Amino acid sequence: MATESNTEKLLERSGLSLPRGEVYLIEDRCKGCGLCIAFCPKHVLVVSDKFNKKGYHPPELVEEEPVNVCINCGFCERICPEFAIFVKEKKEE
Amino acid sequence: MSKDILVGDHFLSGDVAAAEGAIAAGCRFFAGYPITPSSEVAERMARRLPEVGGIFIQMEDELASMAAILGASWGGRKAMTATSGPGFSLMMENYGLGIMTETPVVIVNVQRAGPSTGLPTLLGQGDVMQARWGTHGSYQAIALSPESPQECFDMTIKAFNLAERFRQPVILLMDESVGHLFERVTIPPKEEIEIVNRKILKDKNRKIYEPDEDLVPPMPPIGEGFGIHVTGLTHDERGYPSINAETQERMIGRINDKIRKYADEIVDYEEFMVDDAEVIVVAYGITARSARRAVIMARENGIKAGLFRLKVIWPFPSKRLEELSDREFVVAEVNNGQALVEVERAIKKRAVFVGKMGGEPHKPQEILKGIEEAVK
Amino acid sequence: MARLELQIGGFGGQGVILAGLVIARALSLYDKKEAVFTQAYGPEARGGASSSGVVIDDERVDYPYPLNPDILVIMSQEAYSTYFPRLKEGGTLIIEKNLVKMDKVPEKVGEFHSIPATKIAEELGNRIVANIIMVGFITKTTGIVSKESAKRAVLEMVPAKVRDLNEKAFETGYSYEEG
Amino acid sequence: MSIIKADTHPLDRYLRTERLPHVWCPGCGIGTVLGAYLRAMEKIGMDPEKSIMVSGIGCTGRAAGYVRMDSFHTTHGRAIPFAVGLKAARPDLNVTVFSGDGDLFAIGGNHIIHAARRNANITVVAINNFTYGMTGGQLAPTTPETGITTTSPYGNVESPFNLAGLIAVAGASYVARWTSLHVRRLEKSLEKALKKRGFSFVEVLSQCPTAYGRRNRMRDPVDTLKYFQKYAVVKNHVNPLEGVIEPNKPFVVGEFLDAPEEPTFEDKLWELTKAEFLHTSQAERSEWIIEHRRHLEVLSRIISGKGGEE
Repeated sequence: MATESNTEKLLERSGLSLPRGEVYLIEDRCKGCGLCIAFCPKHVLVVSDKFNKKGYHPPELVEEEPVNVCINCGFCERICPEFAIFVKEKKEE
Repeated sequence: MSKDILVGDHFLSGDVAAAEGAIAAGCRFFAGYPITPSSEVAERMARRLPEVGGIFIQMEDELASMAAILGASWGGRKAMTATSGPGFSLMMENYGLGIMTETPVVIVNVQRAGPSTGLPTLLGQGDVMQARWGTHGSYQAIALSPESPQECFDMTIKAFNLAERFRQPVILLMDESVGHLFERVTIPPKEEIEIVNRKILKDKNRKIYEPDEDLVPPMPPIGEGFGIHVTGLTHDERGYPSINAETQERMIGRINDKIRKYADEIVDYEEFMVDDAEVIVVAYGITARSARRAVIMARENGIKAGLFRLKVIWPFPSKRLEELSDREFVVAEVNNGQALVEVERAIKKRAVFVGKMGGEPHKPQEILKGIEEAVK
Repeated sequence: MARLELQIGGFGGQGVILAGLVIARALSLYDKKEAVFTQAYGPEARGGASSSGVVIDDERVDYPYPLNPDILVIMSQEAYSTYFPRLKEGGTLIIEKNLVKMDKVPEKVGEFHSIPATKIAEELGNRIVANIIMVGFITKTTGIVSKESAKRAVLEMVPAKVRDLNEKAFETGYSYEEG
Repeated sequence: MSIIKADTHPLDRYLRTERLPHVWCPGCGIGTVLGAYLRAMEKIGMDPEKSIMVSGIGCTGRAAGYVRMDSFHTTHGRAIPFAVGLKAARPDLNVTVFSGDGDLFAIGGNHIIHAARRNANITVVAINNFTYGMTGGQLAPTTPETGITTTSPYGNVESPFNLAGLIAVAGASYVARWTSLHVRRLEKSLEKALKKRGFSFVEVLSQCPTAYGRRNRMRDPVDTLKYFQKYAVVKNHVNPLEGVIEPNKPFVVGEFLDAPEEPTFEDKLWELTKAEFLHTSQAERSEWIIEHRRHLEVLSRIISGKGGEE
């Protein structure tokens, strides 16, 4: 969504680092609708090849630095109708 | 003096007496839609409920009225609505929800003549079968039929007690004549009025539709962390939808059985000069008063007649009628033969039927003619 | 006293409903009789006709409507045509003198009374109390209800601000001398 | 890095997890909106033990069955009057009606306008997916003109309701419209709606890929959301009557109405039961009613888009 990318640009310009997130999935709740994949502003999710218990393809992560990284925006968590996917802020090691 | 029970003698119409009975029973919520000839119930409740800490709402229609009293009942209040035929038809939808979700409420139906708008201001008794079978599906109805303002008062209390005991909507099946006639009503002191309150579920770990031995589950309170789910769908003991034949058999079976098991206790009738009667008139509501006069007139003419008055119409007193089935029977009602069907089923033979299409009660002579025909 | 039926007929606005209700209430609550009040309906309910019935008994009243009134109070010509045939043989007929015209008192009437209630009411200042004048007159002439009870019921059932007027109306009707 | 397997979700404490997955089709927006509702609840610290959800019939009507709070799944169209009765009886509880467009505006249309008129203190979340999903995709009072449904196979010749506009003029205190794509704004709006004393209404346009999208060139749930992305124009406090939705044209989302708080229906009902109210004269009672009436001229200014300030 527009809001997220603006924030990102602003942060980049101001020299601040973006937060990083970790993506969690309750695999068997997923119905493979693809909304999280389609609307992730950083495109970190793709359809996986595997099937879950119900025969759906859950999403999987393709983190490719520096562009396709989870920024913990939480949009996938919010758009998911299944209460299946969520993110947590990644603590710096 | 406490305002909730107006102890003493009053000269009231049946409609107003029913409203006072409700308040005496502890009713503190009324939602309704004006309709002749029941509007006086709503008007009395509108005036009286605020005085006793109760809420009155005039809803946008009868569908809403019925839904609102179910909501209020789950909110912990004893709740009632009042209507007449056209409104009763609209209420059937959520009457069914009340049966399915086991929600105690009272519906007063002051019958007028139908079908449809019919005779808005005039008598009918044509809702007897609708009171039994009005909503879809299989269930057991409870319907009471008063013949006087005193009984309107007493039976409204009884209707609430039955509703609370069995957790189901109970119908007070009045009629225009009884609703509009005025008579003395004696309101006893509070301590002389028997009040039954619903069993309240206390154990949060217990499933909300798990019945006690009497087949009635205690009602869970809301707003106290029970996290209940209540649905009109067929549901399991947790209250969750369970759309299959097995659950339907078990849950709807119990909803029927909880009434069937105690039907003998619920059944109520009056026998007037029945002991030695050769012919028995079955009647209820205003018709019973015409029939009582007819019975007296018949006795004066040398016919041993008696009156069997239905005080509770549903469940029907089939057992007792069967015991009396060696007598001749007359059924009088202001419809085309509704209680008649049940009477004939119980006595296993034909009865003389004295029906009227509505508009006015039977003249005693009309029923007397039926009595004479029966003993011929 | 066995079953006794009183019917009051007139047209809308004359207060025949209140008149019947007052008498029934007085009988039921203060004279401790069994009394039922009904508003009669049927074809005569159309065209503005209005009627109330009071049935009195020692025991509980069964059929609550007047069948053949023992006492018939008539306040309009139309009500006379409708109800007079129902008057019991030998029964009492009471009429509003100026509003009901008859050549002679019919034979089946056992007792006859008349009062110009509306005119008296106008003289008292408001024709609306004609019905209460009639209640006072019924109380006096029939004796079916005690004066104290009837008066008490009147005072209870009328609005406070017209209580005095109604009391006067009742007393005037009660002491009216036919002549 | 790969996705981390989890067994529980942050919203699970608000959900009857034993009943998940829910009945809604893959990609259906109802779950998304329900999530937004629960997050809003969490954000404002609304106690689920003191909160009631009432639903009617239909796909959205199933929502009440998934929330871990006292919940009622009532009859078709009657969620609102059930909730009005319950709230009047128990003003101490938070009452939300969560239901669909057909349930609330076709069969239940009369009830919702009256609840708004009364300013009943309930929150109504109306999911508008333009169709009857549960019965297989029939014409709804919200189906866009030309929309193909199983009962408008040649295209819808009726005009749909403008839900937000209708409820604003009926007398609600808070009215907003969002889509299932505008999840963050929806969440914020729901927070306001839940906190608002008085009738609050949030319409959420949502996708029904199975029953509506499939017949209207939006087979994939993503298609409908892309449509929302393309045509939704965020605007606050516009005249609600400008909220008409036409196919393939921009439509307004945002907060339509946020009226000043006034005594609610329940406040007034309960005032009637107080001895001090009953024992005053009729003139004094009338005065109280006038004093506490709804400021209709203010409401009318807000509704006309001219703002509510004096």
